[in-house]
Amino acid sequence: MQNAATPISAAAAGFQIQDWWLVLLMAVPLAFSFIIAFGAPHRARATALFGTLVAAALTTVVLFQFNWGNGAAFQFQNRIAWLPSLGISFSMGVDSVAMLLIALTGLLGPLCVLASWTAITDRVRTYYAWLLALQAAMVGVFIARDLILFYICFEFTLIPMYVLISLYGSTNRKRAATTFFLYTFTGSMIALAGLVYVAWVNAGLPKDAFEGAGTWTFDIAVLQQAAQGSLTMAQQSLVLLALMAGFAVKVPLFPVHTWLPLAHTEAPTAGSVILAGVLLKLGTYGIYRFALPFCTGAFIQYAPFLAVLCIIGILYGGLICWVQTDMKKLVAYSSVAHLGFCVLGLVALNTAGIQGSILYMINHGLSTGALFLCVGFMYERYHTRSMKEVGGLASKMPIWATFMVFFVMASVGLPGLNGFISEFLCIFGTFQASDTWGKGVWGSSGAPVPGATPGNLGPWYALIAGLGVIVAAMYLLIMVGKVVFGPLREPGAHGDAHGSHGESHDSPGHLPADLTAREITALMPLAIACLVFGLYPMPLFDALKGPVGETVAMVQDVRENGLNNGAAKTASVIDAREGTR
Amino acid sequence: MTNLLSNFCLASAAPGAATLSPILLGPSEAQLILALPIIGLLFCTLCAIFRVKSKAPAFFTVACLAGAFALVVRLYLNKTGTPVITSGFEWFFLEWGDGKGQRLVANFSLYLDSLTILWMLFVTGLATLIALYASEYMAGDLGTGYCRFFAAFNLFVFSMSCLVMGDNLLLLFLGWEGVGLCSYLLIGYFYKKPSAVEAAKKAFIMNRIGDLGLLMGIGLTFVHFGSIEYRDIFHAAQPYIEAAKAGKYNEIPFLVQLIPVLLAIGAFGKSAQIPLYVWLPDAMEGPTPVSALIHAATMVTAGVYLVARMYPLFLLSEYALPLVAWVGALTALLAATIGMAQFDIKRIMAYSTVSQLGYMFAGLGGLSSTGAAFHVVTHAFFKALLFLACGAIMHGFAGQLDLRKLSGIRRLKGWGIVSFGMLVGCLNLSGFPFTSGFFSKDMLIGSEFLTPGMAPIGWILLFTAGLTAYYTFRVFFRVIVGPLHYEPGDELHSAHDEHGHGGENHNEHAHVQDDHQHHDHGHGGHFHPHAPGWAINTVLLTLSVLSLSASALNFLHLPNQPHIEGGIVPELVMESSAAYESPYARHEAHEGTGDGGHEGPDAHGTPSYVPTAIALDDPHAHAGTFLGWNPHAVMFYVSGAVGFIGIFVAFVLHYVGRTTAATAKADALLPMLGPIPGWAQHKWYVDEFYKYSIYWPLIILANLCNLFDKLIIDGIVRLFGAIPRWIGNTIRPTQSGELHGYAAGMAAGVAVLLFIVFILTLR
Amino acid sequence: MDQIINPLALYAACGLGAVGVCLALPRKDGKNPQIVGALIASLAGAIVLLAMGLKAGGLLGFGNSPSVYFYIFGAVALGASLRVITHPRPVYAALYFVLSILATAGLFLILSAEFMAFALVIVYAGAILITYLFVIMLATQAPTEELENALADYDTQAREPIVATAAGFILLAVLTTLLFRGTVDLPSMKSSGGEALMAEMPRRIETALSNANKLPSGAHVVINDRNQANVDFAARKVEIRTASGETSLVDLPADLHVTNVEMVGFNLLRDHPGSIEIAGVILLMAMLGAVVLSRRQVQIDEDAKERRAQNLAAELAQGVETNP
Amino acid sequence: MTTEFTATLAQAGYPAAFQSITLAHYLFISGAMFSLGLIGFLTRRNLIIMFLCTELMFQAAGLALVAFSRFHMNMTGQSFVIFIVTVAAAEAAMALALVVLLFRRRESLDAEEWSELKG
Repeated sequence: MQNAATPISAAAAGFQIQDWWLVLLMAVPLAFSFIIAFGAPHRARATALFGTLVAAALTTVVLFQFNWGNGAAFQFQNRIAWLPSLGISFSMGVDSVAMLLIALTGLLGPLCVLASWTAITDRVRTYYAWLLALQAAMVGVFIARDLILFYICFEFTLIPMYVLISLYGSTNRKRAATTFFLYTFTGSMIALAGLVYVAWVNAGLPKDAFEGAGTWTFDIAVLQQAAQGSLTMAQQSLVLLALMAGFAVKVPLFPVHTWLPLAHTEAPTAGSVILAGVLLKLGTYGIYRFALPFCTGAFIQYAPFLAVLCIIGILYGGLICWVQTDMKKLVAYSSVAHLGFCVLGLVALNTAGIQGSILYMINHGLSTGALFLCVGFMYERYHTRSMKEVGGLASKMPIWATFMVFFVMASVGLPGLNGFISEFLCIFGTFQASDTWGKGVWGSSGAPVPGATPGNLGPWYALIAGLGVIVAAMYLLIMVGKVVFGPLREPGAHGDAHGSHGESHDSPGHLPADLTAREITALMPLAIACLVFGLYPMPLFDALKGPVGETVAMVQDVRENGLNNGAAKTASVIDAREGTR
Repeated sequence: MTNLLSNFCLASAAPGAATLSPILLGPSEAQLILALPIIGLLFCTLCAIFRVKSKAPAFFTVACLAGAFALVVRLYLNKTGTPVITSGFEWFFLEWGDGKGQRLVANFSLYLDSLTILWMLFVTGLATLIALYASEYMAGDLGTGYCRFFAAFNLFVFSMSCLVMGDNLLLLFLGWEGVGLCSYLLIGYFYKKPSAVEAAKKAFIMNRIGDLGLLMGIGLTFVHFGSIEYRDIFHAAQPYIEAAKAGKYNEIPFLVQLIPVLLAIGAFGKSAQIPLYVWLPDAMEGPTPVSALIHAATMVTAGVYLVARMYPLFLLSEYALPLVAWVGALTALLAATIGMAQFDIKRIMAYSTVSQLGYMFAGLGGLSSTGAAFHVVTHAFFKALLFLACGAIMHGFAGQLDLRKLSGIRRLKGWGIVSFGMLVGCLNLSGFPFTSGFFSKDMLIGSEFLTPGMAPIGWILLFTAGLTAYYTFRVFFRVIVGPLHYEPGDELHSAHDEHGHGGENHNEHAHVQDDHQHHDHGHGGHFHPHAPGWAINTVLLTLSVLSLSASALNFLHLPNQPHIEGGIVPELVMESSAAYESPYARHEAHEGTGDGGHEGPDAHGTPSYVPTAIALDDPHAHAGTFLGWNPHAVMFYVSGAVGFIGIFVAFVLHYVGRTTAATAKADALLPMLGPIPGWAQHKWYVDEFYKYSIYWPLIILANLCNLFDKLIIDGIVRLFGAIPRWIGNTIRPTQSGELHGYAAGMAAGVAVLLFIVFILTLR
Repeated sequence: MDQIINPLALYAACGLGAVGVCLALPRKDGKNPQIVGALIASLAGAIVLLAMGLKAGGLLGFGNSPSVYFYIFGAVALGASLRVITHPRPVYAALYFVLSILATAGLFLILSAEFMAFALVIVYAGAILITYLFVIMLATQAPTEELENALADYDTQAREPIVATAAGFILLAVLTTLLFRGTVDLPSMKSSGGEALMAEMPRRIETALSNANKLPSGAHVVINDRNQANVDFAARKVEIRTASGETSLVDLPADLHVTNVEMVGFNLLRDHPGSIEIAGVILLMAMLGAVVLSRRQVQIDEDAKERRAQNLAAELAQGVETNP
Repeated sequence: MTTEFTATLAQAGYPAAFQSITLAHYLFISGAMFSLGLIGFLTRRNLIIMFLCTELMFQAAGLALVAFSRFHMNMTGQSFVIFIVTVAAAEAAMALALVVLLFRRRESLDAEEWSELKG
């Protein structure tokens, strides 16, 4: 960690466990994936649980090893040469943003296994092996400091997800899996073009521009400097377009979201949880990590456009949720709306907004992941997700109902639960981010307005996005009102033709009416996290202070000094950071 | 990680606030007021987990809330007259610079001034009493929803405490939404009843609409004042207040003037004012203690609290207070007219609550925050009393609330206290002379006439007072007195509001449609109303006494303070940030009765800004009069008379000569009014209007969006998928499947390639 | 540009060849003047060879044996190839293919690729073609008595001969246009650098030295640490160590050369050992595949069954007609 | 380039006789053989003869390789022919097994009988 400035020396300086934490984080799930794939089928799920628990424990250890006081610095850096001729290396390092997302991934791992415990009965080895491989890939995305490593992990997540959906999904799974794969893959191919273009530009720079210029390298820090420093506005716009093509699909933003409801609806429970919990965050993380720092100038210029897309997504997704009858589809469309808030906060480009956005990534993973778990547990009992067929389950499944209401409230953004923190900050950041505050518009006296930050958004954006909060309450409470409350309705009670599941309606299969201890165990950590982060988010604020502050400073710099003057500054910032370490 | 956790420190004193007066740290035990309901909540949760079937949660809750009340009393006794702040832990602390307004701070800190203490006194006090009441009232749900009820009850008290005591707008917002959640959970307590679920949803969503306004107001507050902590806001608003005092509203930015309007929208949502009032009558689907505590006494006054708390900001706008006043007055009138035509006594009480809240808002808007607060307090007592009495009736008559099916229940044995409580409540509500309601209402209406430009509102309120007296005593005369008659309600058929003596063989899993459980109740003559037990009677008696004695508040005064008309409650308000009373009212208080009010307030050197557009053209406008008399002096007689008229009309129409429960003289008069009573009974079709003007368009829009998503957006995606498919289909015939074709193609390809090479190498 | 043959002449020859080959291809009705076609095609080939020979100036120099043999082998190879593709009977085609291989092997010999020549004959002509013949015999319908010489439709009827021939000769024309940009003589074998391999073979040097009696008894060729002999190629000397331990340089025998087989062997085994392994694996897999495939039981198609039944019926009818 | 190369060879004392047969000669033979193989492949319908024609094309390619090997004095060309022969042998084994299989199924060697890959 101390040697981060000269990364290759890690191996030379002898074995230091700090250098290998991240490799371990990725390798452990992968190793367990292989163990499961080649092990005995009847031990697969136990092995998977063990593996994810080991990974979670390891994540916890790394969380404690991480120096949160210096969250902006990339820690545990390590670089293993891979294809030196092309400048590709296994280069890794995490800042606090990545660390928190890794923590989320580590937390969701065992919960997913617990959620699949009885739901997956055939081809268990394939299932759990891919599940763990998926976890490894997701960790890989967050630890990567090399574009190619990032991209490979980013793309590799598609394969396990494809398998999980297409083999273990519900009726329409093949189409969902194919759509999911092709859609996101197409987007990320375009993103790859943008990323490689930046690398190509960097390779053409004079060697003395800064360290790493003029060579073929995919080091993210170097490319960031190159992109910021030497791309013209037109180039940045194109690169931004390419990157957004990949990341916006993954998020997903408004016009490119149609794969998500399909994939969510058809995926098995654990797949939905991971999809909502982490995979969607790859998109926002990509925007935060690449689109924003690479094309800061263009990002600032097109922020209102992106914000409009987000707002359309918020309202449009919310309205569509309203008329859904499939619970999973509803939660999926709610993800479109929620992620709209997340990106909206990001494009606000101020501290509150970006903090809120990053927190949103985590909080949405917790609450929506938990909602999917809840829906999945219900689905396992009734084999339907239709709100027309089930209802009033509170009287039959009080514990489930409690959790459901709890997580719905977290998702609605009730203050005191985690959703509020991020949602409020996103809206608030948008609200603040306007250059016109205090400039004499709206009858303003022209007196300085202390609480505003520069930006292209403003109160109208916040107000219209805020309508999404009302809509969110509407559709989620309608779902709760139909499914949790009201008179008890169970499928098959009126002679529904569910032949094979006929007997499972009165005493649903082998599962008891209400949640089992295993299922409660799966939900409890999420509930606790929701509550703790809702009431005491200060640790998260502090952890994110560094990276967010740096991002905001970078944006500010570009705003004040024009497009390409930032390079020198960035270099000095990076130098300063290296120096302080 | 260690530093991650080490943030558990107390809130830091803001360094940028050097110019502010130093923070006076309040007593740290004030935090216990928040903690006690949480402890109760945890206890109830544990009880729910271990399926406790005793009344332990109730009594534990009562103990916790009583402890909280005791602490509040202690705060009251120790208060110094200046606001103090008690620091909890950091909740929000976000910093992006060193300057002013570059720090978003919202901690779990308590802002304790007399306004807070006033509110907390009746919140915790009433909560304790109502919890005691509910311990008996909810006994039928022992083992099913009992713990849930008290858990939500505790959570409500906690949220309400956050709302009232928080030292910043965000903590207020936490409490704001928290009480909304509890309201949602408790309205939907009988979750098997679709109407209850619907009502709960409606309440939450209606509140959310207001909340958006509040949220925007918070944002605007921060942007303009650089903080959301009351202390800083009031400090930062000082220059504007100076400008407002000088009448120079054009120096106050429009956006600053917008803040109170946005906050008012939030207040309208929570306090059920036009246009967001429709949820409150429906909220009566909840158990009666909930209606009494949340939807009558405490939560719905949160809006009043918000306006009172942010009163300095409301004074900055020319439009905010008139808006509040008009909305309040119109709500009062509208709800009263609806209330007159209802038959469900709980609903009548609900509309009366909406109406009385309208009074409070009108009072706030009419520059009488003191009067509004006074009315909040008195109303809390008598309305809680009325609801609890209604609840006792509902409890005893198996959910019967229709005043056409109940009559003369005072004649029944064991219903004396209920009848007495009902009488006390009705007297208070109708403003019978020398009841507490009489004093507070007079103060409000008097202020309206005093404040220039507000006289129309005063007339509306006065008229509404008559209506109030009428519909209040309509209930009393029909239900409590008159010939004895009763029919049991439909809850005989349902298990959710179980009675003590009928529920021994009560099945936990009984469903709504299960109607074979309770043969012993029978119908008609076989039904025996079940008189309230000791807990309900105790609470009713206590509240009756309190309501009656609340009029004493008018004559009590704080020591070491100039006496203000209205007694101790206005004096408490005057100590707080809401300290504002119409200069004319103050003037009157000092002048006593007489023909004053014609002199300008400047003559007395009191702050004399009139933040209403009406008064703008003449900032030193003279105080208004009531037909030439001093409003406050005259109002005693006028409103007393109006009340008597209302009661008399009710007496004539609903008591005199009534021999059955179902009909009264009033029914004969109805046809004279044409369709109007029917419209009023249908709540002026406001619900329907909302349904067709907002709900259905939105649903249609949502369906259109859904179709658009399915057809257009997904269609475009499918089109992209279809293009390669089309190309493939087009060139598909080239794949003949015959070996020769492929070979020929290969050969031709090689030839073409070679030819290209040939062309390229031809120099 | 220094063209070995006038392009126009080349294209004319190609056209001529195309016509010839087209005519030579089998036609069902038997009206095709196959002989004429073959002659025309041969004429075209002869024209090109002649033109090339004239240009190179070697055709007339009959004393120069390689060129003579080149023309003979080339002509045979092309003629045989022509027959391979025109002969309607598969067995004959296969035999002509053997002839073509033999001619090609002859060409290889002229190119000093002895090893390849023999390998070609052994592997191709000896092994692969025998397999072909077996398969041809296996996969031919048993001829009936009357139709002893009958040929299957697909043997007698060429498929789109004109287009195919045109395509083939256009390809040839383009190809040759490119190839004939200039005359390039082949270098001597001596310049092959193959002599350098001599150092790799100290034992062979030793044997050759002792055969030539140039090696004192008890003396050995010095083997350095790279396991090579110390050979001075320019002076054709090699370092030896006598029994007494002294080292000295002796002349290499004049007839000591690195043969083609050795060169190929070194190239294969020293430079491409992995490829050899892979080739072995491929062969093994092919063998396994062939075994697996041939063991498989297949059901005859419905179509084929029907066709067979029709044939039988036709035969029977014929039989009834002929044998009343 | 060619002339320079010839001059170099002449300087090195190689007899002019070698000039009579050039690389182009072999390449012509090779090309003609290849074309004939191709024409055969395209026109003949008997699967076995079609395979023979592919072998013919292999021959042609091998001839060209050996000629180039000779021309460049690089033995790798000849080694490559060995691999060609190997592949040809493997292919012959597999293909003929397939042909037998196909014949058993349809009792016909007509390539046009088989068009299952039709798009």
